[in-house]
Amino acid sequence: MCCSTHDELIPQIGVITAIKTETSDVKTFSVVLADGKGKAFEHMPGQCAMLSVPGIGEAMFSITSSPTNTECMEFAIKACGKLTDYLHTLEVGNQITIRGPYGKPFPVDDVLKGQNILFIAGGIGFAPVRSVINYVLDKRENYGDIDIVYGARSASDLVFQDEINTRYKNDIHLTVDRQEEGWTGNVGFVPAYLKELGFKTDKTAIVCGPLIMIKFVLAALLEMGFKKEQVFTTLELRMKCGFGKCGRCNIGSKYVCKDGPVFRCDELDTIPDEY
Amino acid sequence: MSVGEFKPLVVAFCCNWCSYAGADLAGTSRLQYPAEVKIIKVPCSCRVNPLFVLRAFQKGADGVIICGCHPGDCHYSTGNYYTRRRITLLYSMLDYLGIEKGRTHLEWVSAAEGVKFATVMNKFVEQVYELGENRRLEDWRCKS
Amino acid sequence: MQELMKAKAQEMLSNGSVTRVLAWKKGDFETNPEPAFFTKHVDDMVYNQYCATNLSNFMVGVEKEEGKTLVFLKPCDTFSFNQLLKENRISRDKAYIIGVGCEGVKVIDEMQETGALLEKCNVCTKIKHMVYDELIGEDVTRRVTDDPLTRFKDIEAIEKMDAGERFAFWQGEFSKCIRCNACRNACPPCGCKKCVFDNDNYDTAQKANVTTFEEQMFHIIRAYHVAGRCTDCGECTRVCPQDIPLHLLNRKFIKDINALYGEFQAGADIETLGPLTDFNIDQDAEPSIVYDRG
Amino acid sequence: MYKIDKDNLPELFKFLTKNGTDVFAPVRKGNQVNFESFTDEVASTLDLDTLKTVRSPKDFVLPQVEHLFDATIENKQIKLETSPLADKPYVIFGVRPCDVKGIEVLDNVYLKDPVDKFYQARRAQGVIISLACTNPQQTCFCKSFNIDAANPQGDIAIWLINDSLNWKSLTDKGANLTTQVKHLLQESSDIDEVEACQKDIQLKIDALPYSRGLPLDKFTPDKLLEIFNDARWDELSKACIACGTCTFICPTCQCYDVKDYDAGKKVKRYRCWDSCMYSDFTLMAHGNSRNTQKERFRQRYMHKLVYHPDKHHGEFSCVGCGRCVNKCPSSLNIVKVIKSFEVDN
Repeated sequence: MCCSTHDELIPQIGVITAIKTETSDVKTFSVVLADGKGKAFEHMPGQCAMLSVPGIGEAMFSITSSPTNTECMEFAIKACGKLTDYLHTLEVGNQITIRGPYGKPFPVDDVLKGQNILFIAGGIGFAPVRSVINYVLDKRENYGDIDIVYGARSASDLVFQDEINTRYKNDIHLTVDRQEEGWTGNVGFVPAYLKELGFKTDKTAIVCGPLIMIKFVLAALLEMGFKKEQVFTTLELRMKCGFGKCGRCNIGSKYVCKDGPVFRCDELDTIPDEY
Repeated sequence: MSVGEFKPLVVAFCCNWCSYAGADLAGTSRLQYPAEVKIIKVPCSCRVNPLFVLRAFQKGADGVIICGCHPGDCHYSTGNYYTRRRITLLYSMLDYLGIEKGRTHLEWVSAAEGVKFATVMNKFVEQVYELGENRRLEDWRCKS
Repeated sequence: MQELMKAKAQEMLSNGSVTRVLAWKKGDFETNPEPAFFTKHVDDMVYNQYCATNLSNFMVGVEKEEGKTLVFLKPCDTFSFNQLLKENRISRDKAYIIGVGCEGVKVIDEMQETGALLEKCNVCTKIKHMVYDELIGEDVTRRVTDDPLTRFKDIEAIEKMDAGERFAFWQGEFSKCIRCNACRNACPPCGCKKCVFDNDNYDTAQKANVTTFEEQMFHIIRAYHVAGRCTDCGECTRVCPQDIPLHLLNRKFIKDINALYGEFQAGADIETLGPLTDFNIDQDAEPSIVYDRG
Repeated sequence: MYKIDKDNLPELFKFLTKNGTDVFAPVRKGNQVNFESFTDEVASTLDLDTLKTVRSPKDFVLPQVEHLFDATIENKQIKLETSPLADKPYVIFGVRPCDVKGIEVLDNVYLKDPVDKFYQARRAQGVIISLACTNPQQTCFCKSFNIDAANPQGDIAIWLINDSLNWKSLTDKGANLTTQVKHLLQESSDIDEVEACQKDIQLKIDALPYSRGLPLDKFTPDKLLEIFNDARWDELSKACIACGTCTFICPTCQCYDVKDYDAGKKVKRYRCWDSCMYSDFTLMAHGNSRNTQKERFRQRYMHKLVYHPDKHHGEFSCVGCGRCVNKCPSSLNIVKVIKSFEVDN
């Protein structure tokens, strides 16, 4: 972990090395340490980091890049609040602060090993899932078949277009909420599309998206014969510390920052419905 | 900062229609008024929320002066009548809390009163010089 | 009185003329009744000299809910009710007000009587209910003083100090503040949906008093925001866990308003314009009146 | 065991402050008693008889505001200047047994995975001198949480008997401090006297209204969902006015917020106490997971009675000090909550 000599709340300084505009309100930022020592820390897919611009605020973001990217860490960030709006005004070369990694990752090196994996994402929820997909693709021999189902409000809201058209091309099923000109793919919400595609239940599913989508996807998967134990998801709540002290991101006695953000769906039944 | 070097910061909230024009006139007439005065233009003197006054002090002001149209001349008819009551109460409260009276002031300055603007500012800045650095309404974080 | 109140409340609940009753509920001790809504039975209802809470404030919470609310108000609470009514935060036809007499609210410490009454009760002149549908029981309210100026004695004492002493006095008081916001939340007119001290777009939203400046700013602005609307109900001082005499701020505004713009009692009626939303073209004093006095 | 006359306490405190140790002791100001830094001026207003300070000694280990760092941004370069950790030794004198336990509850949160270095540094510098409760009050319910008001923990325990303090060191830290001030203490072997005092305290505690057992056995982590979904929360939270009084005077409430203050030339980042009673506690750009006061109210009590025990081997994060009983503007408190769950639905 960072700065072992000082408190966990003291961040490191990072610098933005690249900014890629994904959609009208999503940008992907590449971040390395400002002192030239490369990545701020090593992480596993599904873990998060606290990014901040002093004076604006600090917030938790999932790390969008895979640990197999040895050069930098990437964060796909949607402009939707004070800090994220400000981040969108930054340019390459601007500095931010970074600390982490926080949270429990997806179990890529144990439970998921050798499994067929079904990735399901909605909107900006593709960000944390991308980390796992890239990890799996980079260690392809360790895993079985993979499928990706990804939906967004419209074609222009689909993030990571480059990878969708190249790396993911053969495995991805896209859908948008409403019919629009020039769109030849599926139209409809993710849960319905999922049922239409009718996957076999010999897979482990990884779901991320808006909460309401997660709930309906889970219902669809159960209907298709999946068990809750086969489904992993990742949640988010307001966080301030990132390691279970500041006391706000709890759902029941579980802290999302420390005991999550990745939960196996049967765990969700043991915690209150307050997320 | 040693006492000898004290150079106050004075914030003047000026209404767009009268006092700001008055300040302009003072400028174009080449009348001298102190550089310590920083003008903030407001649409009307009644736009000045008490919080503005306090926040000016917080951010390092040593004196705050509010200028508006003469009663009866408000561009919005009645704005400065409200100002009159509000600011009277605010100043009275600051006095009640033990803040020096001379740090706050209100003056009606019309667009034609360039001379008055300069005189008022000179007098007010001088008064703030006498009072010295603002200690009672300061936020040390903004000073260090 | 308590039995009369209970009987009336039960009757109105049973015959459906009100949906809920807002009153006080028995606590573990005689000394800690809590404000409560009753919808079926009123067995736990109490009314005694420890029922301090100004129930008018709770009427805002049920404004959006269906049905009529029976609320018991002490004379001074009715002023707050009127003030809320005037600001359109509650509506008259959703409330059935029963005015109850008041012998003063006792101060408790560690759930035991201290023998004292709340400060506001010691200078109370609000002996009449300003708004009600019905008065209950014989009138037990007592007038403490015929001189309405009694309540300004403490203010005058502070005004007589020199500026340095005043500053030291208030610093001593404000430094106790833990910014729990109890004064704000208990105050009927303090009703902004998003308080400026909670609004992240301003750096006034700091949640804690990091510097002495913030202690002053919070209390000046809070008092100012209710100037001309404060009925002097004294809830701020009562709820302050740190015993800060917050009423001395509000009452200073009331004193100034009375002196400069004529006698005004917020909540006495719902028609008169508040002193800060009104003006007198020829007679209003200039702010320089503050510099000129003593 | 040692002894010292109550009247000689100022001398002891003076000796400690002279030797570079800050002393905080209960001091009366107006109607209130709080832990204040000891100086000659407050010597005459020391108050060891009042049972509870308004603010808990939490202030000394987890202050309401703690500066983390200053950040400056120049030419697109961010520079951080980290605040130093606490390095001055201090003594908190007269901490009540419940508050000692309160600090232990905080330790379990802040000194474990990961360690909070600011907290750790403060904690390491402090010596806690506890004081048995000779006169417990009717708002006390420490007994329900198995805290023995007659046997205070901490580094040094004190029993105040007839204006004389019986002093017993309990830890190495306590022993060190005792050695340091030995010349101001007298040796004593009045164990009988202390035991009599303890018996007396226990009798008084047993007679308190809240000592007749609160139904805490209803609050077990295995019933988490059942309690969470209970209809009683609606009713209980009605009178809550969403202030933070209970949270801020509570010796175990531990949540904090991290805030920035832009002071022009630099940005100051600090953490400060936060309250789960506030609506912005869980507010995010896309919404709020606890939208109503009922949910916020429930969170506070669930945390104290169910979540915390679930995470910390059954330890409740309430110590029965009774401050909330005393200070809630609406007369709500944790006792009312616990009692309302006495009967199963």
